[in-house]
Amino acid sequence: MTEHDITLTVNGTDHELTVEPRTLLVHALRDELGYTGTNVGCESSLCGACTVHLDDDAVKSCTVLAVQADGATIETVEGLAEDGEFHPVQSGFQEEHGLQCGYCTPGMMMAATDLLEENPDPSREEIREGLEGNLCRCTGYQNIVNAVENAADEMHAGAVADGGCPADAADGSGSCCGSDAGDVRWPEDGGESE
Amino acid sequence: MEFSGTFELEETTVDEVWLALSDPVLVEQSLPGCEFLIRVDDTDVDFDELRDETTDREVEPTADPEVIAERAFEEGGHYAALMQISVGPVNPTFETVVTIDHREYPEMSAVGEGSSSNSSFEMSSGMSLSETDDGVAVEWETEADVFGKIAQMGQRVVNPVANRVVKRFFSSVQDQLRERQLAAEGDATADESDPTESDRGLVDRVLGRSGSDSSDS
Amino acid sequence: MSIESIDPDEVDAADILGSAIERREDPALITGDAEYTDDIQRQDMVHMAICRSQHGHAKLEDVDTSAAEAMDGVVTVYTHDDLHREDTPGGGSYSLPVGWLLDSLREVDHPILADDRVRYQGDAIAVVVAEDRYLAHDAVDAIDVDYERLDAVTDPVDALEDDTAELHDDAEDNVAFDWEIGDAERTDEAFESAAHTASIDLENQLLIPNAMEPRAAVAEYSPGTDELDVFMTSQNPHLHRLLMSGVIGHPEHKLRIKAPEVGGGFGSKIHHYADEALVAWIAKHLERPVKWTATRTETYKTDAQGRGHRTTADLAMNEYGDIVGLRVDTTANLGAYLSTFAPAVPTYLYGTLLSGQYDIPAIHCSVTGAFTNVPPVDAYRGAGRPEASFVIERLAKLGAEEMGMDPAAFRRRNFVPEDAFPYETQVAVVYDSGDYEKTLDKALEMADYESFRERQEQAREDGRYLGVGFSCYIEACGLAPSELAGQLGAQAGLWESSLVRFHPSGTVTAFCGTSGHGQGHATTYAQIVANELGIPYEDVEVVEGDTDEIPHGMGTYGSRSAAVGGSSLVKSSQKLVDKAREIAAHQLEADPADIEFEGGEFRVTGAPDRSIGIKAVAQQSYLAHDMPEDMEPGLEATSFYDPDNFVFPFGTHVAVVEVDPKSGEIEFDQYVAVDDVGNQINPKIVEGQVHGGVAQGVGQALYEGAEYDSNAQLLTGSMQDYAVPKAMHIPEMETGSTVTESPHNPLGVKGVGEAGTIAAPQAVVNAVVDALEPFDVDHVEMPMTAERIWNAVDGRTEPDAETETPAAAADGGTDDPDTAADGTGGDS
Amino acid sequence: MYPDEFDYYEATTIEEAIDLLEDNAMEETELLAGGHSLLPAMKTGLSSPDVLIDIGEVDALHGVAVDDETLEIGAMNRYSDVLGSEDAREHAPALTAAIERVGDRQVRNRGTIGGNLAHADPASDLPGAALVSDATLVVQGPDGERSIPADEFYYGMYATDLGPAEILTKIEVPSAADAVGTYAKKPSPSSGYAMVGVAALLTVDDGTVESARIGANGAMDHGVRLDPVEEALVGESLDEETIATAAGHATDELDTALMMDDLQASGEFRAQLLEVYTERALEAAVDRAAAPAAAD
Repeated sequence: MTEHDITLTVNGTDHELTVEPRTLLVHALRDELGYTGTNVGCESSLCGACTVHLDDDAVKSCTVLAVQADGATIETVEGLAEDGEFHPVQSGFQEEHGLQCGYCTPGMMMAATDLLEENPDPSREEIREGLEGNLCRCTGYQNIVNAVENAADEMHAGAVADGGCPADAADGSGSCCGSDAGDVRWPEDGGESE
Repeated sequence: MEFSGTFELEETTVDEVWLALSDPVLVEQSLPGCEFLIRVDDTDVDFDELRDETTDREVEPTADPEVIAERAFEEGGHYAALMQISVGPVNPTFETVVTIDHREYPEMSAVGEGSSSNSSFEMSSGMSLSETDDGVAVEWETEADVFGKIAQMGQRVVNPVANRVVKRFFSSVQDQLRERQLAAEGDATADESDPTESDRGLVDRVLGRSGSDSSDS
Repeated sequence: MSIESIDPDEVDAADILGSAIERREDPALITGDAEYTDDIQRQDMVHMAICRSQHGHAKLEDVDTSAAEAMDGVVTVYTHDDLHREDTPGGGSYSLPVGWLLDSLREVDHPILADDRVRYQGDAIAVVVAEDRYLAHDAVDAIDVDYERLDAVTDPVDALEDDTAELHDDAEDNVAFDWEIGDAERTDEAFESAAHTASIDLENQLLIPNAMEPRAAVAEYSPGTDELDVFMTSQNPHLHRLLMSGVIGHPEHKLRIKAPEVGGGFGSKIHHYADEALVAWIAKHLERPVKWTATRTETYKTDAQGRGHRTTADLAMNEYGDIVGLRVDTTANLGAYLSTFAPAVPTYLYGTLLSGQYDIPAIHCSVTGAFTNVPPVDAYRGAGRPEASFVIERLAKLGAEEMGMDPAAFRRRNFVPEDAFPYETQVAVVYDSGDYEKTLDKALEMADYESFRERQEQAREDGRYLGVGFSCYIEACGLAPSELAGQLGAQAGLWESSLVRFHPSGTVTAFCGTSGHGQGHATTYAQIVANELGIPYEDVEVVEGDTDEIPHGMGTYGSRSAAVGGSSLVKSSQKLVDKAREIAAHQLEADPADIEFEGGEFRVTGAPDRSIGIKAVAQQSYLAHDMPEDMEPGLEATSFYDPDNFVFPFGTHVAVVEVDPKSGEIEFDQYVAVDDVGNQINPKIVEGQVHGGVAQGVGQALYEGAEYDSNAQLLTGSMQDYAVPKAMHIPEMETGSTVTESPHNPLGVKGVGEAGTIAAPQAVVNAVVDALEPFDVDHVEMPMTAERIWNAVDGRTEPDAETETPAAAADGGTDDPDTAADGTGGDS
Repeated sequence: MYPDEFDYYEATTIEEAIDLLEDNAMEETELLAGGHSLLPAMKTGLSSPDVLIDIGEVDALHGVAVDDETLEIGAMNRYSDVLGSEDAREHAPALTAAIERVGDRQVRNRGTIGGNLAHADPASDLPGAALVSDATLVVQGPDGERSIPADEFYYGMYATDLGPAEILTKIEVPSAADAVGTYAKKPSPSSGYAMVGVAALLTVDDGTVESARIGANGAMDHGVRLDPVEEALVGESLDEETIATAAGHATDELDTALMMDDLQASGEFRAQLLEVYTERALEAAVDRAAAPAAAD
């Protein structure tokens, strides 16, 4: 078994490290690089506590090998706030009491930011579906949904105030503020009550 | 878990199937993922040793009843098998020991247990042969218990995989029977004798058509 | 609808108590700064992993650790015998104690590493220490264990059968205890004279707690001082310190237990497990820091599970629909060993709550505890009270049906009346205060019950099946007083301790022996203390969860923190104020009796301009230049608060569901929760607790359940197979509250941590059964999966078809082959 | 949580990957695509390969293109890549409808369509849709390239026609731009995998069904077409009655004794769900047919 030298850019900082092939990205982040904000909650890739952004997409870092992420840009919860200002999703979680024990929260917020980039103005139902990859055992989710709604409003207001559109900045798709959500949200299949 | 089913083998006879299923070599070659199946003295088996022993061994598939008689399953006999069960990327290798606890034409049953690094199983199975319009029906049933990782994590796949192993086993038996028949037909042309006729007596004699014969061997 | 949270800066000091301020815990948690146990790194730290049984029940023939020991990076491997070696320091018991005794209890040995027998899959056989966590787990796989498998049992009723294999030599027929409460004779009489009865057979399934953070521990030892520090996922560090000191033989005063940030507990982090003791013992033995973090599959096999009851219950009514008697017979699954508080859960936390909100003149309940080959069963959110509430509220539904009465009216008729408090039940508790009609009325209004039956009728005409379910629950929390607990078998007091300390500059640190793990104590306790001392909220810091810092404590569980811990903080604050008053009086040259204290100011009665602020008093107390005679300097106070009684929160939850009989699927139309938890310190946090509790209750009703096969192999061994509810599984909840103060504590609070979990299951089950009334379905076992509901309906014809007699219907679902087959659980 | 040791190779071309497969033929070797089936199996100790060959970054396995009425999807496209492709959504409406329901957001950002199809999990969301889309799976091995129709690709649970040194390189789907495609799924509440999932691809003219392809996954040990449902639809008007009648035929040609039967659902219940979800997939098709623009 050969070890591999890899490079990870985490929250804007480049790191070089040597890992075994089997080292999971989440362990590289936590144990090797000290980004312990990202938590591990299960090993079946279901709970989403370990969610980070890998090259701008939310992924479960327990289901990515560190070697697979060689050369990638990673954003963790530690990188959400900018210049000491909370990201609107963070403020949303605090204002709406969207967390209790806080263990699922980093992953939940990383998934939520990814959701809001794709769909800046989700309905409550869409938020619930959009967070299906993240489990929370404390809150009953209602205040998490509130938190994401709150963040969406905040980001929308911020964008309007800036004269811009969060979606522009986020993915360059050009769709603005959910006005043609059809671009990013697929029509419902129907019948998939759950 | 209990599984059971009936497998229909076409264009064959109960005797032929009995002979085939009495042959550890045919069984070994028909069991998907079976590296070896060999007779052992008792149930306390050193598989590392067996692995070494079996690396260069040659096993001859044959339809020759005399040869099969030499190595046929015996009631009370113990057999060791190394079985790899593949389910997509999940490929545990089970060190398995089987004991034939009943063998009386046309019925056979066995108990066994196998273990891999983090899982194990126990099973008891039985089968009986009967004649049908165009061949033989093998009625089989297996009761299996699975333990460890596979029981905990692989619950969804155990049942269908077990079914698949059985299905592939019998379709492989069917293929081997067909090959034997073809070979036998070839022999028949050469010898101008009737192997089926002469075989039958031999089957009776060496494969324990009466239960009392097999128990003292 | 939702309560809006407030920035604490915008709240007047006088209004801080009761304000829905944002939590001060959150900034660390939402930035990743918070430190959970697994985040802790130490130089030279080694990792522990545990080899656990592959079988539910087996003899250990041989444990061969040689291959594991030979692996590169493996430091050492321990088995049972290593714990008892002569060179082992300390000499502990190496067995886990049980902290609650009953007269008939068979105490069984629970070694932290199995000796010659394993009794459930989580049983630890050997423990590996390696240089990193991957290696440690590799080495566990290399341990070769030779088992002789034994017959296993997982169902508590089966466990008691004569021909079932016994788990423990000293527990004949697998009976852990027999226990009863109430008056059997009177109850029999009530049934003899009853005009109507309703009955049910039910299973309250085993649940796996699933705190999002798996259990974990990091221990480090200083040989020079003999100090052993253990950082662990604990709900009650002091209790863990006491228990662990005995288990591993390390003196209590040299053992420090600190709970860093803890990612949820729900009961599962109360108990003392083998794993954390092993971490501590190894750290001491190796003199190196040791870390262990459970994998999720390990938590599924080892975290104490909850519930696990099989119950038969009957309700007797007179001709008018008054409940005259209740009879309950329960067999409780205790799992393979007695966990820390296991014996209390299906007895004193269950039988005593069976009267529910009702005035029932005769009750009798018998409980048999059974050992089975599942993990130890102990407190899980609600702990005994959800099981009790489920029984009585399912019977209330069936009783109303039997009487042909509206289920709300039937309940109202039988409520303990508002003027009857304090009310002594027939099952040995005295309800402190209550107004049950008020919560019911509010819930009915929020759910628009008046129009519901019409909607239901109309929907049925369209082939849609709506149902409403009520749960008028009662809860007991803040177990107390200690004297009573002792009489009942507790091996611990149930007081709470706190210390409130003024610093010379005027800020305050409040230490409390509870140990929050998501409940927001840092916020609510600061609200309490700031209010008591009349100082700004931001001047109060709260410290919890560290045996080195906090005088003593009993921990956080059973919804006790506000009622007992919060009250203790009030007591400490009051003591502190009393001392400050004397100093103030001295400074103001007045008699202490003439000093009023309000808003942080001491004033001389009748001379309001003669005043001194409490911060100034604090400063004076440390300067100590001018103190009353014989008074010690400094300003702090400690209290051990032992409440007079439990507190009894209550409420009404209403679920409205639509059931699709073709698919067995359920959709929530509405979920209304009206809770009375007494005074609310922080309504936003109260609301959050209700939400989370309801979600776990809905989880039990619809999704969750530990399933074992006949060999006690856990089949729901991961989140792939055990459904922890996701966001889209949980309904939008409408919450409301009433306030009936508890007279038993200075805050008038009652506790809210478990309310939702206790209330929700029967609200949902009652709603589903109500929806399926046209199909003559009386009961569906939990979790009510789509398949179970479909099975309950399948083959039954619709409304006009012949219906069973009400008496037969009241027998519960088990007469029906479909539901019976379904109800037995999943060893298919 | 901790996979066993293995050797890791990253292939940059298809040929290199095939060479690596051949070089490591004596070892237990797995191809690593998105890893969302393989890594969980490795983390829980169920799977323990000696060698992983990462093909996720092979350029030739990426990209979505339309050529002569055929949509080509590179095997290493992540689900989210496919969903982000207007071409895919236009020409393979049933497949994209199914992809929308795979796993969760994070899984769709990482898992690949080729990994899914090659893994052949019967409870995955794609087999039914691959069948109704008449997909062809293009594989490449030491002996060159071959094309396998979806209905010949699957043998059973996790079993496909892929040879030991072959790699699934792309999926070809004949354009169904004139059809409506839907997918209705009953997910396991725990794993999210399909207890049953039904994909439908219909062309409807003036309310009458011109062609119908209905496929299911989750119910049997591999994806199946529901021929009797299709027959009951073609030539009929797509109304409630037709749908109910057609859905009633969902299990007609399936051996219900061989239905998947596990902790999540019994075979009998799956049979029932298959009818219900066939109905829902068709009802969804009605909605889409009524508003075709919405499908874009």
